[in-house]
Amino acid sequence: MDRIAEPALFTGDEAEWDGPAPAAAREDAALYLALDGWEGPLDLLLDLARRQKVDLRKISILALVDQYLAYIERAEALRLELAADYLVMAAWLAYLKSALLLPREEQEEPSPEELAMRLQLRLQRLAAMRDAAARLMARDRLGRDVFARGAPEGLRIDRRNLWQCDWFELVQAYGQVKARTTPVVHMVRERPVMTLDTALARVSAMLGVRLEWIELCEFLPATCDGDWADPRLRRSALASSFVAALELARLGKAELAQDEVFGRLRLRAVRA
Amino acid sequence: MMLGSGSEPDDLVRAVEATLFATAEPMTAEAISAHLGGADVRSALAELAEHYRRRGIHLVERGRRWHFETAGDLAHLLRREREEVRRLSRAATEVLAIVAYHEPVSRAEIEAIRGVQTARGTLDVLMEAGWVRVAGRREVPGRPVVYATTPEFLEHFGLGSRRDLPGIDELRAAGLLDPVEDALADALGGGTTEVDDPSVG
Amino acid sequence: MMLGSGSEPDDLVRAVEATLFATAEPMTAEAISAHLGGADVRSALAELAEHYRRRGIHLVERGRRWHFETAGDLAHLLRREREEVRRLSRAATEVLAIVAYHEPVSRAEIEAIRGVQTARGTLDVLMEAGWVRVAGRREVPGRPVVYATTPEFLEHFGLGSRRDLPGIDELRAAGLLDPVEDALADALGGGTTEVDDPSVG
Repeated sequence: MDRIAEPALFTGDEAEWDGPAPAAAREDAALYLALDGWEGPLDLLLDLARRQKVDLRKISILALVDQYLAYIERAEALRLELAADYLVMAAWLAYLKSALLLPREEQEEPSPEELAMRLQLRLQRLAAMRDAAARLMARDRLGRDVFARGAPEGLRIDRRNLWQCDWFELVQAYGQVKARTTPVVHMVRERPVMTLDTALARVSAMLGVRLEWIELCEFLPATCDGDWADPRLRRSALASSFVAALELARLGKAELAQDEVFGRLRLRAVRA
Repeated sequence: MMLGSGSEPDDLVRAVEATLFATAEPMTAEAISAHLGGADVRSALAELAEHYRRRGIHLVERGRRWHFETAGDLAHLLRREREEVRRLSRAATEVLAIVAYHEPVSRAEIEAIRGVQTARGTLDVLMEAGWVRVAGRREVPGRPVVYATTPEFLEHFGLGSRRDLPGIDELRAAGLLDPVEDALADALGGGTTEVDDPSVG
Repeated sequence: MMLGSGSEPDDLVRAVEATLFATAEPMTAEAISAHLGGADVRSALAELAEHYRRRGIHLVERGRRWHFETAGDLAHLLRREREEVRRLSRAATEVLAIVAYHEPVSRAEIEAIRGVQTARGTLDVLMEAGWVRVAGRREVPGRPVVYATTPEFLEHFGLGSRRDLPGIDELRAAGLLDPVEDALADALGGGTTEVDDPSVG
């Protein structure tokens, strides 16, 4: 059972980061070759600061500035192409260094000490998050160090319908089925209509005697003309006359005109 | 106190327990042993099986392979049922009423009485509700299945027997055969409150 | 003998145990309770967690959700045949830590801490892994999106809650989770001032 007693071999997280390894970067050559390894000037500054091997709160900003500027100078001497933000940081640090060193008569705002402290605070925060990330990654991780159940049965919730219906609905439904399906006798009453034949004869006759445009409604019998006062009969006459007009137009005996949608429909005979 | 059920498990027992928990496939004792560097896992398996015997999960051996599974008396927890109250649709209510008034009745007869086709699902719903059952086949060509109501139907609707259902004359007296009322009730969406009938309340 | 570790589990404890063994997803106490018909499962969970504390599998609470997992000290036995968890880039691990320790946090705030722009893909990777989610917008000009961690993040890293993040109390006490401006104001004992700092932003 030596397997069990054996200490964990792979609990470390050394392979987790693919950034520059701090140990390798201590080599000067590696430092300069790993130029792409830093994520911006702050990252480089933090790396340099950690080489001072003191608490970040007690770090010498002046020493840090010198290291950074030295690094930039050597990189330039090696004709390495430096990203703009590294150069901007270098210029700013050179300014900070001179401000920290030169005696001052009047206090400028912000003071160089404040700028230095700000840089220090930022480095502390970045360092804190970097350490936190390392500690987080080194934890026992689900799916790597600890495992959930390999083959859970799973929980299933089946919905079951609880149907509701009451006595009244039941009885009413039956009544409605009965009412709906009781044989119903339909009586079709005779309604006064103008047949299409009548309308066709009437419209052709009237077109024969007039040359100008005539509105469709003028083809209808006058309201004073006996039964023609009945609105249902008049609707029938209008519908039949309209169909008659279309039929005459189709046969080439009449032409139709309408100025706008739902406008008055006019009719004129076509002379051969 | 059973042996091993309360004492601290040793490292090998813990390792076997974790291995069997994490595996996706049941494992033979040999496979577990191989996984754990050749240790003899027999007594560990016996101790674990005994430990879990009274718990919510059991360690069981099936065809020489070991795995954890839910205790048999708790298997119902894996598939829970949730009840959902649902109102019967209008069509289903009509079919139920026809079965109740005309049983035993075939599907074709139901359709003839309703005047519309009846979806297969409608009868399924009524059977799921436990109110309608298949009551055999009619001895006519095609031997159609006939349906009838169940005792649960009478119970649910508070009926002593099918004879307690109101007759056609009573329905007419209650205005329930009036087609206008029907149309109105339809238009009002069910209309259970629309009918002013003291005999029905 | 610890309380509950050797005694017979009662029916509720067994039911909770079986439910959590069977579920494919971690469950809150409320969800377990709902699954078991509304029983109060709190003491059962406590009893189970205690019972399993010394065993090869543990019952753990992560972000209010409970699940069983193998004991951490057995990792070396179980890890071998498992597929490796996706390896994160250094940028991604840093961004994840910043989100976890500062949530809710905007992209600009992440960038202010890291001193570099964060590639769009970095947050996407973390969201795809299910560890980071969009947690709304900050009600300041521009209404930037803010990010936070998920229950899956806590589960994956074995954290009961964000309070269990390594060293979070010390970091907070040291003011290292406060913005630089606040720390500067504290240090100088005065108000903040606008500073021409090229490394910001």
